[in-house]
Amino acid sequence: MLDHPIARIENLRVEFETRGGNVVGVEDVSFSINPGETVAVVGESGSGKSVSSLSLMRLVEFGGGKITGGHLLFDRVKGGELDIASADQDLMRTIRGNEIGMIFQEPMTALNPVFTVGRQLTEGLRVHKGMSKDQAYARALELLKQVRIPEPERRLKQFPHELSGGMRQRVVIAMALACEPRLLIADEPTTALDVTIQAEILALIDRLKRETGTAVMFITHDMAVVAQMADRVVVMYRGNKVEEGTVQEIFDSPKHDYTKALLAAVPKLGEMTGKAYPEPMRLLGVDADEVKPIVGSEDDLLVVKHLTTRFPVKGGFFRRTVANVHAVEDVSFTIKKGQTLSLVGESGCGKSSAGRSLLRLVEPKSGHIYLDGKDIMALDQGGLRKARLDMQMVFQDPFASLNPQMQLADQVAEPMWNYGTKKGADLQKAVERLFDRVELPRSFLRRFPHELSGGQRQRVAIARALALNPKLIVADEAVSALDVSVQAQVLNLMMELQADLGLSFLFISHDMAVVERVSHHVGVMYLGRIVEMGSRRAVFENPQHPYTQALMKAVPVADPARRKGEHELNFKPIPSPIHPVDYEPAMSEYRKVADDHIVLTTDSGY
Amino acid sequence: MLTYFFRRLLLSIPTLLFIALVIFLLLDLAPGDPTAQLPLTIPPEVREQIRQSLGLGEPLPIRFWKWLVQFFWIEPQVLIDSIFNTHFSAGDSRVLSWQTRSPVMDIVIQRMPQTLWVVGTAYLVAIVIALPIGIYSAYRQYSIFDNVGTFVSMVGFSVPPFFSGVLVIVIFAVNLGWLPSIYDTTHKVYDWETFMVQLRQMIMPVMVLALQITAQLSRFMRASMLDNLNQDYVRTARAKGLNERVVVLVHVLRNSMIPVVTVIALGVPQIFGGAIITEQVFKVNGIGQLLITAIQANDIPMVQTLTFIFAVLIVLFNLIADVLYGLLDPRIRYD
Amino acid sequence: ERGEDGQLNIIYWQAPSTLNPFLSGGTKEVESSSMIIEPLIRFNEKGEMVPMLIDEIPTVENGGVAEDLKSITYKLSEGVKWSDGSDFTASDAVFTWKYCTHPDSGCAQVSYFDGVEAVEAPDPMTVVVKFKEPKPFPYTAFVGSESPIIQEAQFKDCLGASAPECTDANFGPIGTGPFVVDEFKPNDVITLSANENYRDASKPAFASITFKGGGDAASAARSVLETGEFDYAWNLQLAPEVLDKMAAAGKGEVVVAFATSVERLHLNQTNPDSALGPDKRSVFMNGENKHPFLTDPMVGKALSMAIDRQLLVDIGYGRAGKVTCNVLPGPEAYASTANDDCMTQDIEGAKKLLDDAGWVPGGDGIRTKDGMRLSVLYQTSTNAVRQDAQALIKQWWSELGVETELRNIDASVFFGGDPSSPDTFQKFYADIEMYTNNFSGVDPEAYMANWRCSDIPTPKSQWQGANIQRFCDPAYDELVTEMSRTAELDKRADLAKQMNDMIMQSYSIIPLVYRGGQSAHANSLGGVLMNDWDSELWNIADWYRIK
Amino acid sequence: MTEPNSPEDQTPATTPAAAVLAAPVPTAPPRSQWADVWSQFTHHKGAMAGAVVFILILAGVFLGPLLWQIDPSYIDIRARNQGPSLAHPFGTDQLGRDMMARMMAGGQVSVAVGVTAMLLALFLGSLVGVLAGYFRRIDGPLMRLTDLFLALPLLPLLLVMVMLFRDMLSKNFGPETGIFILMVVAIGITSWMPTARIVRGDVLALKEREFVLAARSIGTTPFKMILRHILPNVVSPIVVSATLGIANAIITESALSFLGLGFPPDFPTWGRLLFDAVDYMQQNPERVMLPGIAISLSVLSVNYLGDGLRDALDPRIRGR
Ligand SMILES: Nc1ncnc2c1ncn2[C@@H]1O[C@H](COP(=O)(O)OP(=O)(O)OP(=O)(O)O)[C@@H](O)[C@H]1O
Ligand SMILES: Nc1ncnc2c1ncn2[C@@H]1O[C@H](COP(=O)(O)OP(=O)(O)OP(=O)(O)O)[C@@H](O)[C@H]1O
Ligand SMILES: [Mg+2]
Ligand SMILES: [Mg+2]
Repeated sequence: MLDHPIARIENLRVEFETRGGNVVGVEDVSFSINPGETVAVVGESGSGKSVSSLSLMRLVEFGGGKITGGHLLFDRVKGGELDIASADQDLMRTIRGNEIGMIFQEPMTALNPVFTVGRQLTEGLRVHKGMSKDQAYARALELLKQVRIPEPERRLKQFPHELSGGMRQRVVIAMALACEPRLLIADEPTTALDVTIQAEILALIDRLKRETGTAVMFITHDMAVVAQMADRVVVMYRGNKVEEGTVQEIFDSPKHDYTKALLAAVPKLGEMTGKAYPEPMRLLGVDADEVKPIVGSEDDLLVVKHLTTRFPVKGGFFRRTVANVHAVEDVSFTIKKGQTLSLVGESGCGKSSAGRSLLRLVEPKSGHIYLDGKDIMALDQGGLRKARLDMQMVFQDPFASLNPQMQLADQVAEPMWNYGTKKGADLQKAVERLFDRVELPRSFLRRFPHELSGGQRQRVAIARALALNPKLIVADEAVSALDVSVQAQVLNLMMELQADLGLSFLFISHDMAVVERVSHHVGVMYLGRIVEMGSRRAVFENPQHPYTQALMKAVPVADPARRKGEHELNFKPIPSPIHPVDYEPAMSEYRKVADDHIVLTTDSGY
Repeated sequence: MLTYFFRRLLLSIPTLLFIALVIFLLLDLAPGDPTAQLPLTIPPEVREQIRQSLGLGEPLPIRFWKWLVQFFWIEPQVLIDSIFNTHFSAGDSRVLSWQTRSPVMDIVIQRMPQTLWVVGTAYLVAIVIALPIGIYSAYRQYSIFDNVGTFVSMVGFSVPPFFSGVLVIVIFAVNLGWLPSIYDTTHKVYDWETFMVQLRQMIMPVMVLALQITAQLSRFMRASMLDNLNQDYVRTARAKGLNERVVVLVHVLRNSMIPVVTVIALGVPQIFGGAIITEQVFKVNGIGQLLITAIQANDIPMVQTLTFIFAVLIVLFNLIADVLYGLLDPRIRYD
Repeated sequence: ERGEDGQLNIIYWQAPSTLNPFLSGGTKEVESSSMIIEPLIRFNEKGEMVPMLIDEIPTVENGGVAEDLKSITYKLSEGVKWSDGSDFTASDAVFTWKYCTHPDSGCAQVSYFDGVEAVEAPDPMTVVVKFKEPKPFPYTAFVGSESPIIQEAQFKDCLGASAPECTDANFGPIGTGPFVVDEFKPNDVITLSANENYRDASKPAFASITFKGGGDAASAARSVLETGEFDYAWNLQLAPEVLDKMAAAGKGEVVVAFATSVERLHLNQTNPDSALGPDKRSVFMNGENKHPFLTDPMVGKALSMAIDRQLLVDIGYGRAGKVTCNVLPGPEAYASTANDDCMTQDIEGAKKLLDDAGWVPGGDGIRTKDGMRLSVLYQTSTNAVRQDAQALIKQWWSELGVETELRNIDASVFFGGDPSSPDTFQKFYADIEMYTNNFSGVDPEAYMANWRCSDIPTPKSQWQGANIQRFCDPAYDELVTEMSRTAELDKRADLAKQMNDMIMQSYSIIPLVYRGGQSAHANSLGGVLMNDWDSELWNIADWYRIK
Repeated sequence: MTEPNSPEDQTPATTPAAAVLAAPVPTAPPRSQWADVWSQFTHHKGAMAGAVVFILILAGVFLGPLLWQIDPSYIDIRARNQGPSLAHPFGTDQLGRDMMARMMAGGQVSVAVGVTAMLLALFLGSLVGVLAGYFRRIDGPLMRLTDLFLALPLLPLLLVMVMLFRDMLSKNFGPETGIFILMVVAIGITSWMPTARIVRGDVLALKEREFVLAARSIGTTPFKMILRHILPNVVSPIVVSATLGIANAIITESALSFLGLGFPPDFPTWGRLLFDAVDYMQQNPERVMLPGIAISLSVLSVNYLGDGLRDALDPRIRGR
């Protein structure tokens, strides 16, 4: 390793001109990246990670930003050091994509939808390397092989939307690597992806780095990913660098309060090993002397039997149903009063559909749902409306699940208006108390959702769900979109409510570490079926189904000492859940492993 | 895609039949009388005879049925006959105009050239002007160019053609005497000189029409460009080190054109529909003028046929726009 | 020399839709076809008959008209040829009669054959028109451009219901006139060229004509008077000052001619009260159901006196209008002078008249009598000049103490005969209505017969009938009968004047403006003799280019 | 576990999280989205200019007659066809009526037609759009209806409406109001389709948003759902259509007047005044220019207004 850094950021300051005056995106950040090194930049949303990286590419200007201070020194192949902060755009164009490559967060939107993968891959090559069309295509093919995309020849001719998210992200990576850049900037390259795919992508970047010796600036807010990838870590907080150090230093002996708080908020897989019941997290600065486990009761609240939900796929000349999406297939489970059942699984496995089917927000095809003994499936619309008094939902996206045009108090009051459970001053008081309950200041009553942060919004959503005093809350990825620290707070809030009010949760998530933290019972879903279910302890400590085992392996652990290698990964692509109309899948049969631990024995598709 | 196309095509048949019926009922309900324009010296009994000879005595369903048969069965035969010199339609009565007592379709075909020339040229000119303006305005949003462009297109939007048309006639034809004020539909182009004559008589109507269309299209183009300029893939393209020109004119433009192309396709029926007011002002006796005179003369078969042809074109180009959308945007699949 | 003056450009802003005047009786069709097909007799600019395809006008004196007034015999000129070179014969005239009177043809000019028993061709050069009854004025069939002769050879398969299907013939009739059709684009443009077989070898002077349609009167006038793109523009109903201004450019001149058109007010003699219901509203019931006040001639007289007709002319018509106090203003021999005191406005006199008649102004200035308010609904067709006149008249009447509500109706509804529409002029669901009427040709017999009791429109007659104001006087009906039996022209004129005066003095019609045709031609165009009795293009064969 | 208490009876159990992690609490007074929109709007120069001009036009047209008290239909036959003068700042017409008074009277009608026709079109468009977007079952029929109206010719429709309803309307409302209602209805029901399409599109997208699902799960009935959740969120396209609708209606009215199908000649509107003045273009150019400019200026100002609103209502643009 050369000790001459490839890029040095010195006292970077970036401002954005907005209507409300100048906004400082990055205030004062300095760090450097050495050849062959992976520097992870971590911090919460809005802390300036992306802005720093875009500044290095001089792309902030296109978003309305301006570098108003500091230097960005980049060591060019030829010609020594260049201060990117003052270089002109023509020069930058020869550096971008050539000497510095960049991978973006959203694989879904980072590719131009109307050009083929091949075209987009070869563009940079032809510009920077002056290759002919054929040469460029040959190189593109090579790149696709390098990032291990199956059937690379075919992919070249495909459009981005024809690829899965993971494959798209691989294409983006191939694109960034096309000209063998000396510095690779990866801005949250895996945030939008499933754990299994995340694991593969991380392994891929790691391997490429090792093979090519490229320096990597890795931006993320996920401490577990940092632990997996980084050599050194830069922690950012509200536009400033607050701490820098090697991974070990940061994880073992964080210095800055913020870093400490951040690390304390990260749920680590395996933390709960040996504990029977979930317990709230110990957050830094919160004076919780004792964390009480949440026991719940042993009475059944919700019993679901053989629930099946299918979505018709229309097609053909007469728009008839030609096939069905088997979203939920013969699913049975029970939730006990005051306890949490979690459903985990990869994207598209039917978790949300199962949750929505419970409230009949999507109409299940068959099966039985008993809530407190009441047969939900047998209800008419009026009865169903009443039954929903006892079941509420909290959704994944706090930005989307609140009406942007309604005051928060009204949104929380709305369920009570609808059912007429409270009126007038009573209602007013109830809303205030709900705000207190979810720890939102009463000054927020008259505010609008866009004035709140994500975590605050999720609290509003929870308050709304609580308004009708339900017995069961279906939390569909309720914390997935939140920053770790906020996520921890919301999780604690939920657990606290459970302890205090005896609520039951159906907790839907793809994050194994979070699930481990909150659940009494866990169901692992794959392709619409539950492949393994049991008490959390049983499933996490003794996974039986091969899919569960693979899933556990893929989850990155927020501990630099427990890194995983690429060789451990072995994922099959998920088969399609679409089947012709006359297809009748077999019933699920389970093997009892222990008292409350079952494993699917029939074919799951895995 | 093909199934989609044919399914939509099939579905549009009942829609069109219904439209035909509605237009027919509307026109039938409409007050007015084909003999109203005749001099008062023609006595009422004669008027009544004229009405009878126009077929007005027959009950409504029969008239509608007759029209349907004539339009959908006989007229296509006439078309085939004229192309292949066959004689399918011999002896069948066609859709006759009440004003001219001649087949409506013949007149429509006769009127097509001037309408296509003038309105079509205006449309092309407008596209050629509007797209670059829209692209550049969006790229330099809120720049002077954008502001001026916005202002000009807004003005183009706001000045009704019956105002601007008369204004340019007074300026260029009457005061300056540069251009003819009356369009000559009999003019034929066969050499450079006659071409120049044609050009001169087309300048004013094309200018007035193109101003309007340009205004609309450039606004559209600008909005569409703005939508796409903020997309992530643009940043990706820039991160590849592509030239700004390539980024904008290849990556962004290609995406922005998708909605614009469909808007352009949706505007095509207007070309065939002619521009009622502009044609009137410049005496370009095209389809638009045909429609308005037919309405004024209560020439129901003519109005019915013309409006129905527009309806068909609108439905058809709606479909074409959808198909185009699917062709241009690989994400969209109709199946 | 034929064809030596090259190209002639004519603009008719309302374009002809066909060249067969039998299928569409509009003025534009009649005038455009008059260049191509001809009648036996035309009227000149003074309203006198001019022989066209005959050498002499038949009269009782020269034996052409039978003593019993039941037939008229035309001797065709020698050597007249159709434009295709074939001979023009009497059988063509016979055919024309058959063509137009065929029951299924819907011929617009069929009234020219009213009372015709048969048209015969005893030999190829003789046409005999036989009448069922004695016809004191027999010059109807084949007289005037509305009754031309078409070629039998061309139209023989186009009789009756198949008439509209002969598009080629209707769009390009073969004629005896000075021009032949090269191309006809309906409602757009006609190109014509000189008829090689025209009977006068030195005519026409122009080799070709472009006959353009479309646009509006102002742009047509402009193209002749200001830009000089066209040589002749027709029907320039424009405000006088607009036309004067254009004429001031010096490129052309405006010409006018008068015939029989009178813009008039009809005063409803029956009660149009909407409360009456369809069986009584505006229905003449033999003196029952009278209008509450308009049947009183004093009211009508006062209304008439309050009007400044000269101003109406100045504002709306200019040269193309004259003040008139008669509903029958011409030909000159028929025009009465008995009513000429209406020419000057006399509001004070009118007020006095009403005062004397017991109509006294109420609190709001509106005159009342026996609880009846002098309040009228005054309707006309939608047309800028008419609305100006309405506004002026309303103001004068309000000075008089008459309340006026104005209404205007789209012309195609107002003049359209739809019996189900409440807005037609025949139904007359108003107190007063205004429009122009005239008669074609020079003989007013049929026109004056309009105001017989039997011609009153009623629901029973599907509201047909020309006695719009519902005037009914047995004495008048007798005069009508008398005229139909009188052959001497002086006597006929006297009768017509008498009838005119009777109507004028009943004040059921208030004439306003004697209207003429107004056209413009380029200074370089010679030979134009503006004519309102016949087609304006009646002598186009004589037009030439001034060099 | 004891019987759970009602959630709001509980007091917060723990103190807030560590200060470093606390999300920044907004300190500014609460602002609705509309306040943001307004402030953005006021920063759009074109929009503000448009608004000012349009308000000036409105004021001139509706308040002007209080200052300029000549009766627009008073005929002063001695003062015909005069050019601008002190007594008649805009000149007079061929009957000597004061053009300034007529412009004001005409403006009142034109603007009133514009606004009411727009409101009608907006109402119909939003209704059809929301219903079609929200209730899948009637989506197809409603969209076919929209196609149908798109393909219908305006002019014959107008004539039919005149015949069918004029008598009834003028009996009930008087002849002038009658024709006014007719024009408004005619323009309104032939121009709601674009709004319907846009609104439908937006509603379809909104339906997929989670807050609609959330509202459903808390028992909101479809009617309340539309009122509380759907409509407020499609207001921005509706508002933009509104401004374009005014402009469109003003132009349509004047075009109809120009074709001789709109208001009758004795009823001044800008379009009518323009149409009547075209013949006098060379003698009294101001007679053409004034209504022409009035129409263009109103349409222009309203268009700018709409442009500004569109920017202000678009959250992506509003940030800047
Ligand atoms: N185009 C812009 N206009 C105005 N402010 C901006 C813009 N882009 C970023 N900012 C501001 O700059 C700050 C840093 O944003 P940045 O995108 O770097 O955050 P981040 O750390 O990447 O967050 P995330 O994890 O959400 O991606 C934020 O406060 C943001 O509001
Ligand atoms: N409304 C719908 N119509 C058709 N198919 C649907 C619909 N909703 C979901 N699906 C399909 O059903 C399957 C299960 O979807 P679901 O949303 O339940 O998955 P999930 O486990 O919640 O995934 P994620 O983690 O991405 O939220 C997927 O294949 C999805 O495409
Ligand atoms: Mg970021
Ligand atoms: Mg989901």
